[in-house]
Amino acid sequence: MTICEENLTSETVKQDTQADSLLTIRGLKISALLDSGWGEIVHGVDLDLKAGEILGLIGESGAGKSSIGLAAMGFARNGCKLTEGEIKFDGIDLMQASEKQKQSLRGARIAYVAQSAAASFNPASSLIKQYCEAPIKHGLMSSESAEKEAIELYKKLNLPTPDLIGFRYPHQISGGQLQRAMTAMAMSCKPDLIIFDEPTTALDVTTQIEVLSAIRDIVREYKTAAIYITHDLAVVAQMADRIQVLKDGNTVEIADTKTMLSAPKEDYTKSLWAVRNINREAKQQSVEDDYILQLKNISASYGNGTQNVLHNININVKRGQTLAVVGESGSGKSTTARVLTGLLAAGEGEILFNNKALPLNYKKRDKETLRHVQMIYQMADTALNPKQTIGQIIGRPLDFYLGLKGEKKQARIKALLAQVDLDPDKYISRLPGELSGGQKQRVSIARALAAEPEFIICDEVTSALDQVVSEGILNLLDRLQKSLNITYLFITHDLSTVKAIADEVVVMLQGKVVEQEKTDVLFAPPYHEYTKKLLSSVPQMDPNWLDNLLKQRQQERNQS
Amino acid sequence: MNKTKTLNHANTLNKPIDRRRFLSGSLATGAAIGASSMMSTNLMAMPAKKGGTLRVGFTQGATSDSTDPATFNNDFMFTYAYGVFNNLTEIAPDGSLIPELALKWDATPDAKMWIFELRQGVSFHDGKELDANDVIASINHHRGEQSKSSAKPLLADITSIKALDKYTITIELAGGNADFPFIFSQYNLVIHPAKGESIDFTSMNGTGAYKVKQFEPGVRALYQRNENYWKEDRAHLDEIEIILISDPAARLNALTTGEVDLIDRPDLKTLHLLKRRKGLRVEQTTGTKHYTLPMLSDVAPYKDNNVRQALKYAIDRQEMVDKILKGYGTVGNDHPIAPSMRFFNNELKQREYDADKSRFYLKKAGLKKLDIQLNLAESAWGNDTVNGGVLFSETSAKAGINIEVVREPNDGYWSNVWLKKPFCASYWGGRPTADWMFTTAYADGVSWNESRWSHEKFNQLLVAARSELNQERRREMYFDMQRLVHDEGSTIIPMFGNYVLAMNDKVQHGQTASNWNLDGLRFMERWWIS
Amino acid sequence: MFTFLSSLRTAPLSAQFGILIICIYLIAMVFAPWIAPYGETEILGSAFEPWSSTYLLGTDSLGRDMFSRIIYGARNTVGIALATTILAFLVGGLLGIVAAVMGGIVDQLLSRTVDVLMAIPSLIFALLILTIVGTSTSSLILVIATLDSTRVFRLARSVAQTVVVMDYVEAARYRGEGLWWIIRYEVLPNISSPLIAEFGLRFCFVFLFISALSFLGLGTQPPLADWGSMVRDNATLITFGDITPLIPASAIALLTIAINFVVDWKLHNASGLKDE
Amino acid sequence: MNSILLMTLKRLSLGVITLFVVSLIIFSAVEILPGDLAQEVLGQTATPETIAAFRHELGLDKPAISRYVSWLTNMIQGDFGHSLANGRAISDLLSDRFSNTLFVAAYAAIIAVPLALTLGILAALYRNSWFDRIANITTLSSISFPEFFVAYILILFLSVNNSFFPSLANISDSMPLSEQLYRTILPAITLTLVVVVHMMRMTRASIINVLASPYVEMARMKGMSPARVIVFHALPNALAPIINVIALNLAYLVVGVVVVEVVFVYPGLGQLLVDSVSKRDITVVQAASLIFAGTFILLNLIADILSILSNPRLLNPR
Repeated sequence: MTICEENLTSETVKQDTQADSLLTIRGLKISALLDSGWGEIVHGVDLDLKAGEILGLIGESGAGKSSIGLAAMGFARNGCKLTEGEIKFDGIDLMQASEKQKQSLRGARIAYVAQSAAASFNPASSLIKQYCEAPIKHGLMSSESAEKEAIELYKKLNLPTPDLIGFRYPHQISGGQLQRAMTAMAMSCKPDLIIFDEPTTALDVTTQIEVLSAIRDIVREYKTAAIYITHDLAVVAQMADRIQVLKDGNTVEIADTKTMLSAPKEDYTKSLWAVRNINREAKQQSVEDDYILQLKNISASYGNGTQNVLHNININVKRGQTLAVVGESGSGKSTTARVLTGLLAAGEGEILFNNKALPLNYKKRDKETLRHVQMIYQMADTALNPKQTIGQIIGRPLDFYLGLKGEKKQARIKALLAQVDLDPDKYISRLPGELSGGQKQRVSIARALAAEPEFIICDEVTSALDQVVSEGILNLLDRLQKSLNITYLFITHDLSTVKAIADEVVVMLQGKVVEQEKTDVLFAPPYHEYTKKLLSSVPQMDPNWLDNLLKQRQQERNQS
Repeated sequence: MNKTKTLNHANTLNKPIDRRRFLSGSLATGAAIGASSMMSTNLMAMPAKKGGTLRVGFTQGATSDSTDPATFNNDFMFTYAYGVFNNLTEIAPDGSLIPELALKWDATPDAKMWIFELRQGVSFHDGKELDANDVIASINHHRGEQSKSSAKPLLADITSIKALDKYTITIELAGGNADFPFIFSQYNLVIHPAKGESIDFTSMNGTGAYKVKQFEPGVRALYQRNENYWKEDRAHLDEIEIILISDPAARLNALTTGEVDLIDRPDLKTLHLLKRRKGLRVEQTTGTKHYTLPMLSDVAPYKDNNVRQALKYAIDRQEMVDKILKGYGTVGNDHPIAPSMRFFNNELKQREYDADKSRFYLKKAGLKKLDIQLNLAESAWGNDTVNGGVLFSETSAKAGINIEVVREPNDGYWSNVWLKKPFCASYWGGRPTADWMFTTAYADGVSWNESRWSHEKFNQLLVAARSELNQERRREMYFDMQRLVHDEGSTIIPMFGNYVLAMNDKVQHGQTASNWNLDGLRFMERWWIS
Repeated sequence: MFTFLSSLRTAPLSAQFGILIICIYLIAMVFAPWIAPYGETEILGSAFEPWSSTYLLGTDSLGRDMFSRIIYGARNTVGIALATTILAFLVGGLLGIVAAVMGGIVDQLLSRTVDVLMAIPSLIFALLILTIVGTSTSSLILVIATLDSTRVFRLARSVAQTVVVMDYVEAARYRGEGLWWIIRYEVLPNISSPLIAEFGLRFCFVFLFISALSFLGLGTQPPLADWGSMVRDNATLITFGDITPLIPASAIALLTIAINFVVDWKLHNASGLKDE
Repeated sequence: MNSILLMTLKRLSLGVITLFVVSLIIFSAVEILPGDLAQEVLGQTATPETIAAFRHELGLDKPAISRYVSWLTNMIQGDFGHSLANGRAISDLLSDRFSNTLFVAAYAAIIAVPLALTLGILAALYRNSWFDRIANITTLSSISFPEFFVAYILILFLSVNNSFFPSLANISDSMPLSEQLYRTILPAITLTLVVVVHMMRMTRASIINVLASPYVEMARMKGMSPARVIVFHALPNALAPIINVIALNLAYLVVGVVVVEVVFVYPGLGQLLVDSVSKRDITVVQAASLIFAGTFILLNLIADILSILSNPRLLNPR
């Protein structure tokens, strides 16, 4: 119903804006090669974009937003094909256009910024060479003038040492800088349209801000139209003029940003909005110094002591509680988890578990200790053996630690699956590859639970998941903690997750603990300086948040 | 000296040697091996032409080849020996023994004491003149404790060698040997210049028809005519290039593409196709080369002559000749004397394949069936050795003898299998005389007695015949020996192989010798191109 | 098996063709005595009879039926090559994974040993060993398998190294699992596809190696019909344009191509590229 | 750059150890071989006395260990020694043969490597097209035929039926280079056919392997032509495995060509080695094996260095 209405409205919009309409998509259908053969993943989507306009495409994974974004270039990934519909870019029908024609458009008039700049830059050539490739090959510029412009753009995008940075290789510069360099590359031919495909998803919150502002400024300056694809509402709120919400290959709702944020019409859109606010019942405070785990003066290093990554860490975890460790990438939070498990033997210090010192190397720990400290990994994809069925994966700890066999084991596996809200009969004989990301993470949790541990380390368990899904996981973990009295060490970079689940928080920076505090204390002023920066960098739904924040930071800088 | 009686003298003393004389030369008491049978076409006594280069593709030769005459063991070195050097005696194409560096020789009646008179005025390539010292040094190189020469056993009977003067030497033997001068035609016994007590073999300096221009063992050799060669009507070619081509197909290709003029051991399988090519021809010489299957006579079940007889009847000789030699050979009769040789026993009935007889002998040995192993390698019979074994096993199976054919590595065959495994394959190039052949491989206790066969009567006859000067009695003795080997010997000799050569029509020659391949290995000085 | 068959239905034509050829070979291998008109070593008539209804492909130099020998040749040739390749993969693959999983001194020791073995020219090494131990079928298989296992070791080690760093392997280690479990259940199933691909090529190289050995007189034992030696035996005929040796050679070639078609398909599936 | 130097040094010293072990293995293997030089040279004509005399002359009657040690001490001093069989200096003997081997290996490599790369790139570019398939089938067929057979077929067509090229690769130092190249063209083509497929398939496979990576997609998004995408974006990142396979095949060209040498009667090191093994000429076997092993080690080292050079990640650390 609604979709039809939307179609009607966009139809009228199209007529109104025939003159400055840059891109129109009508009834686009995309099919993909799935395990069972070709299947439709986008079911007739319309899209309109005026010159200079920024459209936000938002949806969870599987919504088809990336495929639609690419279709705007007349491009379909390997194993995908554009089956039906009309894609008109500046009057050119991209569905009918020849490969040659499309080639001449891509890069020159329509450019693309990929999610992971680190993966999307050719590792074998320097940034500026890759920048110049499109303008030269499209015959727009000589190599000298292209290089000159590149440096100019690097300057505008606030890249450090703009004269030199282009001559470096992709692996030599940081993720945030790379993402800006990629934006520069997309701008190299002054295109009419840029497609941003989740450009900041892989970045830390603090770097995300720099990139967001850089992108926004440059797009505005050159009046380039853009399609901004993301799953993060707060981010899109800062960038887009208009937002189009997608779900399972269909358009749910289209509206301008302000309307969409303040008055979403559809239930689905509302549910997306709602996810942002998790509230959790406060836990009973446990006995003040009943510590299940203590890290004392831990220092650790990689590579035979050459790279010191942890410096004199002290962390105490209370029984039955959740301790979150937060920090940017490189802060040493994951290393802390590895030291705790003994997978990386600490160079110095002491680990007390139930007030007993643990051997620093896991190989020296007994089976019982290993059983009691379990770990859940960030990437369920790599943490589950793709060649073992779910039943085998969960069954192994049962067999290995508890000696369960046969019927008893099967029954326990099913019980565990039920405990993590997966239908036992449906999933027990499946392979991980047949499961979604959230389901895989549930299997990981079930595997950890199977050992009947006292303590579980959760290493960024939700950071690879969509918001709705990760909310489910967090709720599950919370429920399990209450019923089984398990202690969690929760490693994350996402402050909203921390807020949602943690009783206490440890903030880490460059291998040191900045502060350890109760959650409510941490999230209330007065803040530690670094904590404050972290907190303020979390995007807010307010479309003006980014402007305000930047203004505020500018002022602070001026003051100091 | 006056006691010596002329046993053996050539009729060409002091006269220039010409080729025609060899062809028609009267044989005083000369021991003829027998005329070779040439089966090629255009063999007319055309006058030899001088000049040109002959390129030859050879099978045998190795990088490890040494110019030390003690270790000559393949065609590459044999032809080097006969091409660059001379011997005391030479076997003529008709099989008779003729003088080479020795002008004439005499012996005492018991054939124990021999005197050789050397040719005068012969010089080495470096100009030095040949004398008795060189000859004695060259012979002594193969004698004595320190010698590693393969000719050592041949000279074992010599008790002393002395120079009477610059051109005469005397040799004393432990026992009489009427065929003694034949030995000096052997390729090892080529005459090198003396160097102190020993000889200088590294400078490749001989008295022969060709000088070495380039010599790379295992690869090639290039020879240039010795313009001062002492023989007349020999050494027709300006240059001879010998290239080692061990792969049969490559050899064939080289000949068909004209990169060589002559190849040895052509692949028999394809000879019928080769003959059809224009400008190419195949020549074969029936010689003394024979294939053997020795059974160790002191190992069960071969201790029992009945078993040996059973096996001798279980082999289909004609099929063997047809399929393994592709017809380029004749059937053997379980003794090593070739039909072309003096004293060949032509009264002995040819043994045929007879499964019933074989079974009869098997029964006589108290056996119903027999399971044995036959170990072979291509070193023994050439490319088709293994097929020969397979063929044997197929025919013997019908007589209740189960032969398991075991293919051994070529490499190490002679040290690892031959003389060690109870039943294996071997071959003999043949020896110019019956005595030489029997002494080498059938006499009791000699190291090459490949079947370890020991027969009292045979051994007595062998010694007696050696110094027997009455030709009739001698003939009878050799006939008896052949019969003994045929009936009681421990070696199956299924066939005699022809020497086969393939060449283009430019290659010309006179009558060819049959004692070795390649015109008695002397093609270098005898052949020419048109 | 069922999933294999169903995936076969969607396989490209070339892979289907490959499977068909492999099946034909397997049938020839298993049912040789029933398919072949004559015995493997039976001498029937004179040598080199032409092609006729009695002797489909004529006879060989001993008068044995060529067609029957080709059929039986499948057994010996493919059988030996298969046994050799499987053995090489068992030994090399296992040790390669062990080296990758255990790392450290074990890895160093195994890798250096393999370096040494690989540095010795394989043909010479085979020549030496086979001369020492003799060329029975079993020693032929053992020697070539040993030489080939060094190559398999390298591959298995390098692909296993990419798997060993995966979280699920770490999880298994951390659980306290033993070496065998990690090898058998965590690593092996995940490196099977590059190993299978290598299996295809290795299998062919074994053919070639055996025929090179038979060129040097060290091939299979007579009177076994084996394609490599059949090519070798009749090779001189090619000089005269006689195609006899082409038949066993093509038999090898066809199988090589068929196997690699299947391997290519498997590889393509594994590469994640979904081209039409 | 320093890390490369360090690695090179480390690998070279490892290589020396490897060579030492190889020499030990080869020595013991030849020792275990039935028969020795005396027996093999005298062959069927040997008698116990002549063999004993020959052994004594060559010093083969000394214990194996002392022979090995004296060989090793000479070797360390750079003295390869002399051939036991005919006393020729091994350094002379080998330098000729080895330069021949290198000559034809280089010849084949100059044809094969660019050909394999080109075919591989084209096959990746037009993957699953008729071109890909035909290239695939023909190259696969060419390795499914035994080397000697490929050689015979080439000889049949190019030498016997049409006399384009000589069937014997009979060269000498005195020939001009063009003549040498002409005479060795058939072995070079044969070797090319033997090695090209492996390299081509690896080129194709590793290019296709990176085609799914985001930077290749990015290049296409920039509107680059398929050819440019493959040559400038995919290939440079797929080089490491290709280089490794090329190194392996070059090693094969040097080390594994005995059969081709035999068929074309080309006096290379391989044939010398086989000859010497069969004659148990242990000093020659040792020296030739070491040269082969050294070649293999060096080529692998070079491949690894090139792989590093081709990877800016390793070449330009952060």
